[in-house]
Amino acid sequence: MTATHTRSTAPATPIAPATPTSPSAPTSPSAPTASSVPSGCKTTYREAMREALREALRGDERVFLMGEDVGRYGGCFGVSLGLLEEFGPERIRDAPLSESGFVGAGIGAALAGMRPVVEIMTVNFSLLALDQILNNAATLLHMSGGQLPVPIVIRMTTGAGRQLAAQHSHSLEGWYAHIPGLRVLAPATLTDARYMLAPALADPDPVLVFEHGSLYNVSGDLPADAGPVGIERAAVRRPGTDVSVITYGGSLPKALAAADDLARAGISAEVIDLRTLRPLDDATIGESVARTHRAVVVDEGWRTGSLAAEISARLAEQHFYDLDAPVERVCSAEVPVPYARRLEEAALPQAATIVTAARRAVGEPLPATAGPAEPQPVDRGVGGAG
Amino acid sequence: MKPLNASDAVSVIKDSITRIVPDADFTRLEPDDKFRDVLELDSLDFLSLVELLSERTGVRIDEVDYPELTTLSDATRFLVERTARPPGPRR
Amino acid sequence: MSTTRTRRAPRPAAAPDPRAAHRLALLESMLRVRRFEERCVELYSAARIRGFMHLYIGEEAVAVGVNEALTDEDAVVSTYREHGHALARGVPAEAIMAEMFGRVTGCSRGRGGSMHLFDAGRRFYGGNAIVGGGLPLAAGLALADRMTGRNRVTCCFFGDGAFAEGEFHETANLAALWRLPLLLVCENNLYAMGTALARHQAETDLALRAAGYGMVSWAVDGMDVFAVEDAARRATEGVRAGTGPHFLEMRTYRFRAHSMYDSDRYRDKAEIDHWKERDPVEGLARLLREASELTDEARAALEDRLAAEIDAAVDAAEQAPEEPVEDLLTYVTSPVEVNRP
Amino acid sequence: MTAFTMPSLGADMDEGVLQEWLVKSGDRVRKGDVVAVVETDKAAIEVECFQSGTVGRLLVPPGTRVPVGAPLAVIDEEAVPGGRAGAAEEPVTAGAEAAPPTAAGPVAGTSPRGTPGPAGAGREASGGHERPTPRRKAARASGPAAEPVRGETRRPPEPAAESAAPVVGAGPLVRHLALLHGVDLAAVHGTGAGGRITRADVERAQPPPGRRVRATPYARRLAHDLDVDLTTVRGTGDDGAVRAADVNAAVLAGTGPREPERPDRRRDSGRRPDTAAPADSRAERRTDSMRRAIADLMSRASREIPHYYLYATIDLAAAEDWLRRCNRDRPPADRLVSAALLLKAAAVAAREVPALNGYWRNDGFAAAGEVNLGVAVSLRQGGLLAPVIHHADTLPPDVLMARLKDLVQRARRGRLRGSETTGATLTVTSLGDQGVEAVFGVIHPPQVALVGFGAVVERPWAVHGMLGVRPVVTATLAADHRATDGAVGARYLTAVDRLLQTPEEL
Repeated sequence: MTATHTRSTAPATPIAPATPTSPSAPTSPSAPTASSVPSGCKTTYREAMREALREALRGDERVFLMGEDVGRYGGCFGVSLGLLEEFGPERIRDAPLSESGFVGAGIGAALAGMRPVVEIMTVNFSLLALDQILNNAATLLHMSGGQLPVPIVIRMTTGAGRQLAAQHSHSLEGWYAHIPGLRVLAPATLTDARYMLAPALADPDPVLVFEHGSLYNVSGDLPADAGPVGIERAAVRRPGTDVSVITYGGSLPKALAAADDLARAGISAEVIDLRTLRPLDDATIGESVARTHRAVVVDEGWRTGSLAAEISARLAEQHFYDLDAPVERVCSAEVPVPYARRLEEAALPQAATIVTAARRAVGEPLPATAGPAEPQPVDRGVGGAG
Repeated sequence: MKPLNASDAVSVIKDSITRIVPDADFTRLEPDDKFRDVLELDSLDFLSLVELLSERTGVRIDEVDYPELTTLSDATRFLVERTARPPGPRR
Repeated sequence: MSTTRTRRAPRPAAAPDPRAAHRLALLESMLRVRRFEERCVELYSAARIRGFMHLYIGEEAVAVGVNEALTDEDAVVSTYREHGHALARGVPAEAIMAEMFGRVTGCSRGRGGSMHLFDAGRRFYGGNAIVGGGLPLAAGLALADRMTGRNRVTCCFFGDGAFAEGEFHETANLAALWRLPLLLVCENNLYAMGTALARHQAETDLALRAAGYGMVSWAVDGMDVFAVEDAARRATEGVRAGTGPHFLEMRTYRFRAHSMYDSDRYRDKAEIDHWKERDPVEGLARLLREASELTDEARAALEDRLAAEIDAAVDAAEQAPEEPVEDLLTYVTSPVEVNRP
Repeated sequence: MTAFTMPSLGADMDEGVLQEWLVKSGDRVRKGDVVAVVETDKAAIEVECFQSGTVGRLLVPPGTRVPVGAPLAVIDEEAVPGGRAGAAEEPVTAGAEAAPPTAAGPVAGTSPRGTPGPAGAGREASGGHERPTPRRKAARASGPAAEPVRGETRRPPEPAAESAAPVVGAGPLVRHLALLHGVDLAAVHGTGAGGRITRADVERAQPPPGRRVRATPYARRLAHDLDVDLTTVRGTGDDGAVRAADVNAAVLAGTGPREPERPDRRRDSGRRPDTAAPADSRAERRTDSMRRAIADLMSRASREIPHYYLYATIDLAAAEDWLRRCNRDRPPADRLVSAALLLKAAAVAAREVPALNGYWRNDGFAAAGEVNLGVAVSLRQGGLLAPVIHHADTLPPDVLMARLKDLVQRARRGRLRGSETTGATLTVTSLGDQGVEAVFGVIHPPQVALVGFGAVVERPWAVHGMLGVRPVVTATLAADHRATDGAVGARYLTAVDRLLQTPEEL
């Protein structure tokens, strides 16, 4: 993530207080807002996430963190480093390598009134818990006729880019976004990393949080005005007029970089960070595309049956008559993510491929070479007037 | 070329102008108004008008005659006079 | 919780012995399950109930006996063969019947059906149709109790088939590792759907294997309600004493098909007949009659009462409204204003 | 005489709806001809008859649901003696199947076109075998069809177009198709057996459907809203797809409106107020759209381009003299106006100062290889167009003048072609006719300069120390400071001035 990324972070409208304030929620005596990373300071995505956890753990005794190596090890990706010391082994609970077991246990604990945050090391491993997530977490409320909400938060790493090969690198959040009953979040900015957890915990229903592995080390200043965020709306991370680049998570920095490139070519790209992959914020997407008339959907998932496919379909359904170009998709190649760096890079969406797609969408497929052979049509937007 | 009376001339002029300015509103055009200004005829429009009038009446209209075609009444008089006289030498 | 909760009539005057009254109560509870299930067969055949339906006939002693050891505060997680567990737990027959009729008065508002009975108020957590899927959930319920210091037991029913699922082993390990207040009740009816235990497990002594996870476990005659009750009481005492999860292998048998109808090609008729000789309901009735604790008149009166109860449940279910289709999407997610526990 | 009955078109079909008759009474039909369309639960199916003969009464009106097997029409087999008056026969079949004399009368009324001949006759001969079979069925159907002649005469006469002369060698379905698609069967070459016209022949003969325009959905929407005929719009997208920008360009250029200036439009709309309203509102929308487009473009120009302005007053005495001399002997149609000279000078100067002729793109200037002059033309109803005179620097003044007149006229009539609206490398605007002396314009991105001319006015002018009255014009230059500096602009205006002093060389 670049400085641009964090600078452009627009806090979404808060829908819930950062700290659950239900009267029944036992509150720890320590000030819940105390934070070692105050706004406006240099931080990383990982630290922001940790701060969010710390805040939640301090503010609500029902909250506990459970997962593989979250305690002594400090988290497989270091997110929970130091929390064991502060909150003890009961609330920072190392779990055996039993994804289905501990995710299901989290669901049961949620049913019994707790507010578990369950960490799964990667989305690939979450498949071992898929039964619990789909057949229990997502369905219990409905299947019980509304009797059993499941207020669980399940965090997991997703995505490629770190040469972890085909069993640690996939982006399967689109699968989860398929499932009614779940809310699926993809914090892509420091602000969202810091502030999405609170509303996720306040949500009475299961929330899945996908943290792209390439983002943990991203550092920057948490904006001084950063504060509670909502988990309902997508965010326009960069306004533009010519093409809407719709993306989320680990692809957001790439999309922003692409937008910079495009701007140099005179193409104004609007970058939309979906933030919430389910339910999708059709309004924000639609409003943008109705203005730009062109859409590029960037999704690290495989193209076939992807979230990008869903968004493309919705655009076709809801905004067909706004489209001035076919919807472009930039997705991962249909291949298990390979190890070798060159291959891995080739398999993933990159800023350059986003630029190419955006140029196709706006009808300027090739970068201008030195001195046009013949005069181009005078203007992309409108032609003719002097 | 046949001689035109004033009323023929006026209608030829108005009709020619209408061809160039389809929605020309003659009700707000007084006989002594400068119709180029009122009806916003630019130099090309005016040239077209000259062309049309010349074609339809057979009158040769030189550039030096242009000042005669400033108001409706001038232009009418011009056409009536020129059609009454034999045409000037043609190329 | 005690069986008196589900009794609708005063105890027979001829039974002054409280233990005799208890025995009668057990009979009534089991008989309710039996008659309820029998009515379900009729209704299913008449296409009044649809979907998959798994009957508990033959296994009544397990649900009724275990329930004797549980209090209202305890939690129950069950399987898709759970009518008996729900009835024993006190979920009204009417609510269960209405659920299977798909009515709004059903215990899951018609959204669950036979396999997904829920009653949060009675801490009855379903109704899980994924074999083994309820086990981690139960561990979580127990974990919450442990973390909050509430002295409650979570009782999880599952079948011998669940022994082949990873979720059983993950949960057994987790529960023992974290010393969770969990009672694991394996209803070993010898068949995982249509596959005999010996054909799906290398080691068929399930209690032995559970013990390998470091928890107290033993096998129980699941056709004997007294044995079941006794074992459950001892196990829950252990759990409540903080000694971690306990495992009970209830050796039982289902008299009917896995689901509504099957060809029974996977087991002998003779085997079924053999087990029917050990019918837990009729066995107890015979015992009580021999002990002069149940007269023929009292039995008839009990049957009448249960029939009336089930008739009323069916009538009520039939007359109950269906959820309007406009409400199809409710309960997919919580309403914005949700009363969080 | 036999009955044509509702066929069973599938194992599960019990009844069907007679959707449409493709024949009328009096038509000749042959075994296998499609005579009606029946709608089943699954589809509309064209059904054939199994007899050759003449259609008698149609017993079932379209839209009727009837059970399978119910009679739908009576078919009188051919060659039945005492043929009905008006039952036309095709010469082909007449010659082949029936004894010629009996059909002699009707034949007179049939068209000899087509290719009757031995081949057709031979084919028809085989059709004759059918006769005995229908006869048997006829007995059953004799009841309802008892009075075919009267039934026929009671029916209102069919439109003459089709009934007058059944075309040689075309069955009812084909005739129906031809009518539907406006195909003149007489002009169709039949490729079927015996020169019979087949369905495919008719389909081939259809006037080609309107070219399917490749256009984006948004472009289509815009075109509809703005009443632009997409077939007239040049697409610049993928494979020539028309995009919104192309539609906007067409609107700005005035090409493509479906209702170009119709002289009698006002009267027309007066007579038909129902159509007038939408047309007017479309025109308004078009104007609005042009306004919006101009607004967008000019805002962008103003926002993005750091303009600098220069002006120079130029002595036009030489130019005006030259023009006068030129025009003196010319009929009005061939005369030049000063604008033509000014444009020429502007174009040649642009060639001399290429830094002002081209585009600012990708943070850099790219000079254009040619001088394509955009000429700002104001429209009477408001708005502005800038049709392009390509290679203006190379055109002799006469040609330039002709091009200018043509473009301006067509611009105002909404008749510009797409290529005439794009590709300008420098734009010239002249407001002299409106009486202003100087115009400081806004550059049309991505161009980097705009040249303006004011009115030609007479001013006191000092030349060689002498004061005189001269016609002068104020030439202005608005230029993009990103691309050039003032010195370049000054060089340009100086060049324009110099060029106008030797008009004969232009």
